[in-house]
Amino acid sequence: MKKKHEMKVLSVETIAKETIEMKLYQPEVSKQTVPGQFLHLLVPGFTLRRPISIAKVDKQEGTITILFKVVGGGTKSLAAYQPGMTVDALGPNGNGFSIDDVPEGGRVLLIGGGIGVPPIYHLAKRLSEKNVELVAVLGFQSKDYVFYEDAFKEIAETYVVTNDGSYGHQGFVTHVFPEVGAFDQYFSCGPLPMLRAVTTELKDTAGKVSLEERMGCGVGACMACVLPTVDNSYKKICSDGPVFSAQEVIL
Amino acid sequence: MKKKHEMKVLSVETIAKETIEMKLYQPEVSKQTVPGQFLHLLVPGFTLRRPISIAKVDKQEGTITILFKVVGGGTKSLAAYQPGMTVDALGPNGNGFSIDDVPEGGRVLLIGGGIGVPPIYHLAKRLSEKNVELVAVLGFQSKDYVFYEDAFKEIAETYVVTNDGSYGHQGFVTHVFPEVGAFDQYFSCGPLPMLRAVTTELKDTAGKVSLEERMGCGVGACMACVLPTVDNSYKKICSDGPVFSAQEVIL
Amino acid sequence: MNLEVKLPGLALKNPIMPASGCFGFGKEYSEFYDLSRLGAIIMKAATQFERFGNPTPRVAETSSGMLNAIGLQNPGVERIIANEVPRLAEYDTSIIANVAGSSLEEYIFVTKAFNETNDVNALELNISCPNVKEGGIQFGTDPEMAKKVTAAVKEASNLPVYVKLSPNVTNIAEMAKAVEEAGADGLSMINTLTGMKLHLPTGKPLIANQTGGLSGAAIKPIAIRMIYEVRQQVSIPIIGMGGITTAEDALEFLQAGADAVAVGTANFQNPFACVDIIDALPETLIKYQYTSVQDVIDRRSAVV
Amino acid sequence: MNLEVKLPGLALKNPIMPASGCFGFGKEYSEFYDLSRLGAIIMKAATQFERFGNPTPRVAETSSGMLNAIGLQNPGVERIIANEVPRLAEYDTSIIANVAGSSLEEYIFVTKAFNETNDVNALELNISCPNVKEGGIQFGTDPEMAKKVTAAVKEASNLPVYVKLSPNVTNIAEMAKAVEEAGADGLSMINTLTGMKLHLPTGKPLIANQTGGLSGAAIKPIAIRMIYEVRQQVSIPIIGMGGITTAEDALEFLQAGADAVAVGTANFQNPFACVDIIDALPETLIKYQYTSVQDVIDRRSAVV
Ligand SMILES: Cc1cc2nc3c(=O)[nH]c(=O)nc-3n(C[C@H](O)[C@H](O)[C@H](O)COP(=O)(O)OP(=O)(O)OC[C@H]3O[C@@H](n4cnc5c(N)ncnc54)[C@H](O)[C@@H]3O)c2cc1C
Ligand SMILES: Cc1cc2nc3c(=O)[nH]c(=O)nc-3n(C[C@H](O)[C@H](O)[C@H](O)COP(=O)(O)OP(=O)(O)OC[C@H]3O[C@@H](n4cnc5c(N)ncnc54)[C@H](O)[C@@H]3O)c2cc1C
Ligand SMILES: Cc1cc2nc3c(=O)[nH]c(=O)nc-3n(C[C@H](O)[C@H](O)[C@H](O)COP(=O)(O)O)c2cc1C
Ligand SMILES: Cc1cc2nc3c(=O)[nH]c(=O)nc-3n(C[C@H](O)[C@H](O)[C@H](O)COP(=O)(O)O)c2cc1C
Ligand code: FES
Ligand code: FES
Repeated sequence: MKKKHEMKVLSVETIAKETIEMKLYQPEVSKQTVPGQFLHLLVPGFTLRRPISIAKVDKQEGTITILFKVVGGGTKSLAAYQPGMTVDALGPNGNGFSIDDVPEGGRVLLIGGGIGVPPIYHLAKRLSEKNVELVAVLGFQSKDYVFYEDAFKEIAETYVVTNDGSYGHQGFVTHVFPEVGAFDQYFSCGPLPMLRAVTTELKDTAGKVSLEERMGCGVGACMACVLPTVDNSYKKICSDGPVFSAQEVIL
Repeated sequence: MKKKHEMKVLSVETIAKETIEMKLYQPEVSKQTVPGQFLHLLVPGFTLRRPISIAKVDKQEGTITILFKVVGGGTKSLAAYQPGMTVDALGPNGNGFSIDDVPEGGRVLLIGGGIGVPPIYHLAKRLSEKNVELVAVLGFQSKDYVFYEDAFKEIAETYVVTNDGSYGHQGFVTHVFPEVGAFDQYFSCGPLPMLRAVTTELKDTAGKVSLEERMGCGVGACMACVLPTVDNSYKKICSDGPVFSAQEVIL
Repeated sequence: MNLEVKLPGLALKNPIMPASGCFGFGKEYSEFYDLSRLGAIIMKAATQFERFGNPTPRVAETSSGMLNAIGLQNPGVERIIANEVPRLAEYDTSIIANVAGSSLEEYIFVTKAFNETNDVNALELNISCPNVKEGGIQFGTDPEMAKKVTAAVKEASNLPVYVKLSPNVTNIAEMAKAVEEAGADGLSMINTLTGMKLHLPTGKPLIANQTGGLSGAAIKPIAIRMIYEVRQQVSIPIIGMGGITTAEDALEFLQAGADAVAVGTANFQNPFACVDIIDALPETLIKYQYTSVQDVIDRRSAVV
Repeated sequence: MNLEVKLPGLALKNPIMPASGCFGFGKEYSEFYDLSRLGAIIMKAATQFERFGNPTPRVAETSSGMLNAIGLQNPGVERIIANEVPRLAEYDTSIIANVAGSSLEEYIFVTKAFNETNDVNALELNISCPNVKEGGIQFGTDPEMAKKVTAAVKEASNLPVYVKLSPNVTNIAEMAKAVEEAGADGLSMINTLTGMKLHLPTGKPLIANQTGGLSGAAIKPIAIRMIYEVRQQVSIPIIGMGGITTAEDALEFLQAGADAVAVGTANFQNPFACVDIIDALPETLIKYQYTSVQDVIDRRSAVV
């Protein structure tokens, strides 16, 4: 049976502009989680839970790290949490990135945009344990928003792109694709316009994308978060996703 | 001009069953307050402010002490406040007990019931500075709910009554009136049935009672908290009261 | 503590059930607890054919509430009967089918289909879905139309019919009386209130469908008022809903005039909402000096 | 930043005003700030004679909202004109008088009285007060009655008339069109939704009047939807209200179709609500790329 978890907050840190890293203690969940899954967090005073991806887990410590951008009331409220407080969370929710079909010794392109970078980091860590060569392209609005560059550099050939050119390459993530060389497969998470550009650019390559939609239940019951699929059907982002084959869905 | 105050919580203590004493720091308000006035507290997540009487002030320290009973969501939330947090308060609101007409050397009966005891304590302190003889009758549900008995004993001849007889006299506050001797005037605060009994019993004595009603604005604008008066008019408890001459109002 | 209530077609072990559309067909929540604990389950709306519903975004949060415009997405009544009902029938609980449609014919089709199953105990006739352009809403706001569809559905089936009323009307008692006259076995109320939220950066509605149905704690006072009002004027049982989150809320609905209650939006915040309420109900009834759920209903009738 | 808006009879320095009944006659709030900062002030409802209103309790809290059943307590129009209007006229702001009544005659009496003063700039015709037994609400829910009272009030006065609509109707646009046809200069919407809360220990309504009007953030999505809907169908200006608490809320109302807004319940939580919104409005408009309040109105018209 699934559970609701009271997760203890271990730390809350602002690691880039409007970007909070929060470390939570919950050994059970840290053991079950695969990259790309999310927690569904209850923020007191708000009707709906907030979906936030898991950015990394430490099974030894029994911890889970999430990263979020302060955009509205819910994330603002979460950002004000103090260590020692607890967060009511459901999860790990969603399917996560399946990496079974990534061959040993293969070369994989990872593309993260903004607050879509954290789940890609989780995935990178897992892939790096698997002896695959990783190339990461990370896009941010501007210099102030950049995070996790060093962490990526440890495990991947890393390109940072900023929209305004204030750091790294200037432009969109797709602008550096010509430089990254050949790869077998790609994984991407980020804002919809980025995913559209990425999937169009890479339409002949096998790829997986992680998507977002406004959610009601977060468990697959309410049909709030559906996405049309190419076979004229639909998928639920919260339970069939958030990760989909780029070929399967219509963005 | 009136202000909204951010009051710093200095301490929060459970001093009797379901009864919380909270000390707040706000020098300006501590200087202005007269006994019987109240604060109107904003509790995050609730639409309406909560009226809570001021139980004592310390002008030197710049502090205000309030006492409240945990009855619903608002008071429950307040009871969970930690020292260092701040409370958004309006006040001091209301008229308070006027003690100008209490003659030096007179004898005054104070009657407090349950959570109506705190404003009576504030009044007792003020009266005790004035050289009047004080008799206090304090009513509580049962032993577990008794508080401030010792504090009263320092300044008043004190009778404690519990409804179930588990402490002090058994029954209602009015039951000990025959024992308290003569007095010039009385002041009372407590639940409506108690005030009805008190004002009926003492209908020939000058008296002042402090009343409660559900409030909207708390400042006299919305007409939520009205009370009929004997002259076929009405008064607003939040701004004309909460203290009224017992002869003036219809309970 | 005895939590049982008996309603037409429904012998409920407790008065708590998930509201239609907020619990799918139970599958997802069966991973959180044993569905046999529920008084009943109201399934997601069924239409004649599969429906894909509205474009996204379909939900938006509001103060103490939410808007939704799912648009009756469902696999169609036949697949519901084939795939969902048998799975739910494994649980020791009653099954209520929510019947939707955009025409009288569609309502009748869906009703007949459920009538032929053995595992559906009652129908909830959804004449009030505000999120479909055709049909739906007119049936729910015009007493004559409501009568017509109620009578047609009654005739098409032997199952007890609970008509689900829309709160978006000037006179709710008039609607209730109309469907009672047309033969409804019970009422279910309230459905959502039509609302809207704008997306400030564009100034346009946040929900793709423009309007959505407002549910959650925000609407509870309206639900209580309507149930109280209807209880004075009709005698058929009422399944009450609209913002129920706690056992105290459930009690308030029973006191107001409901005979059982459904929990909708609260499931999203707390997937255990229904069972948490069931667990807390005995102590809540004791706190307010009731001896059973039926006692609340009986003593209320004395008052009204 | 230019916050001005021009409405019939009202040249407002900013679009923010306190809502009727939530600000008395301004006296109490004048102890918190200078009332000249307000775009306008809508006074508490006035009736022909003094009214003592309903018994207490008159208010109850709900999730993100409150119920009230004050019952139009007021000193009567003559004393309002004698004692309240002159005091308010000292401030550099517009005065809107809220006209209530239980009969056509009473509406006309009150209207004529205000018409004779020099300091009242406009009338808000309250045909929607849900908390008085006679009259009031029928005027607000029946388009023919609404037309009648609007026409009568228009005839009795030279002042611009803003008709305050009740949300407790099946079809708000129909009501809006009816009063527009009858000559209304503007609309004011929405008044409160009828609601109820029970006192669990007794199982009876908490508010002495049984039902009360629901206001506050809880009703905002309903207000936005109704204003949006009405804006598509009528062209007279709208003073929008219902749950406004922040400058972003005010902007949402303007985007939806309001030309100015009123703040009610929020004053109780924060006595500075109106001026806090006025202070935050320029930065809020800038954030969403507007150059003035009029710009919001103009660009919305292009969309609608
Ligand atoms: C599967 C998934 C994973 C996500 N992972 C992350 C993450 O790791 N870090 C992060 O910063 N953000 C993530 N998001 C986005 C995040 O959920 C929203 O930023 C957040 O819910 C905003 O809440 P708020 O109260 O601050 O904003 P508000 O705008 O006030 O929220 C109002 C409502 O809209 C919903 N909402 C607003 N923006 C989004 C959005 N982009 N996607 C879905 N719902 C939204 C909120 O959940 C809430 O119900 C993820 C979204 C999804 C669907
Ligand atoms: C002038 C005045 C002074 C007061 N002083 C004290 C005091 O010193 N200590 C103390 O413990 N209590 C005092 N009260 C009562 C106190 O205001 C209520 O107990 C408190 O508001 C309950 O809030 P809640 O959220 O816990 O309860 P809930 O029942 O959840 O509150 C719901 C709503 O009802 C209102 N309400 C509930 N009970 C009362 C009540 N008795 N009087 C007025 N409004 C009520 C609340 O303010 C709120 O708006 C005073 C009341 C008044 C009018
Ligand atoms: C996401 C969602 C989907 C819904 N779908 C349906 C539906 O298919 N049929 C129906 O009759 N009511 C539907 N409703 C209405 C609920 O059953 C219920 O009447 C309403 O939400 C009020 O209850 P609540 O406040 O507890 O959610 C839906 C509500 C929500 C929030
Ligand atoms: C306590 C109270 C008293 C009110 N009195 C009146 C009134 O006298 N006349 C009127 O037209 N509206 C009255 N209203 C309705 C408000 O003016 C407003 O339309 C409604 O409360 C919605 O706005 P809000 O959510 O900002 O409060 C009253 C509202 C409240 C809360
Ligand atoms: S959020 Fe309910 S189905 Fe995905
Ligand atoms: S609470 Fe508004 S007048 Fe007293």
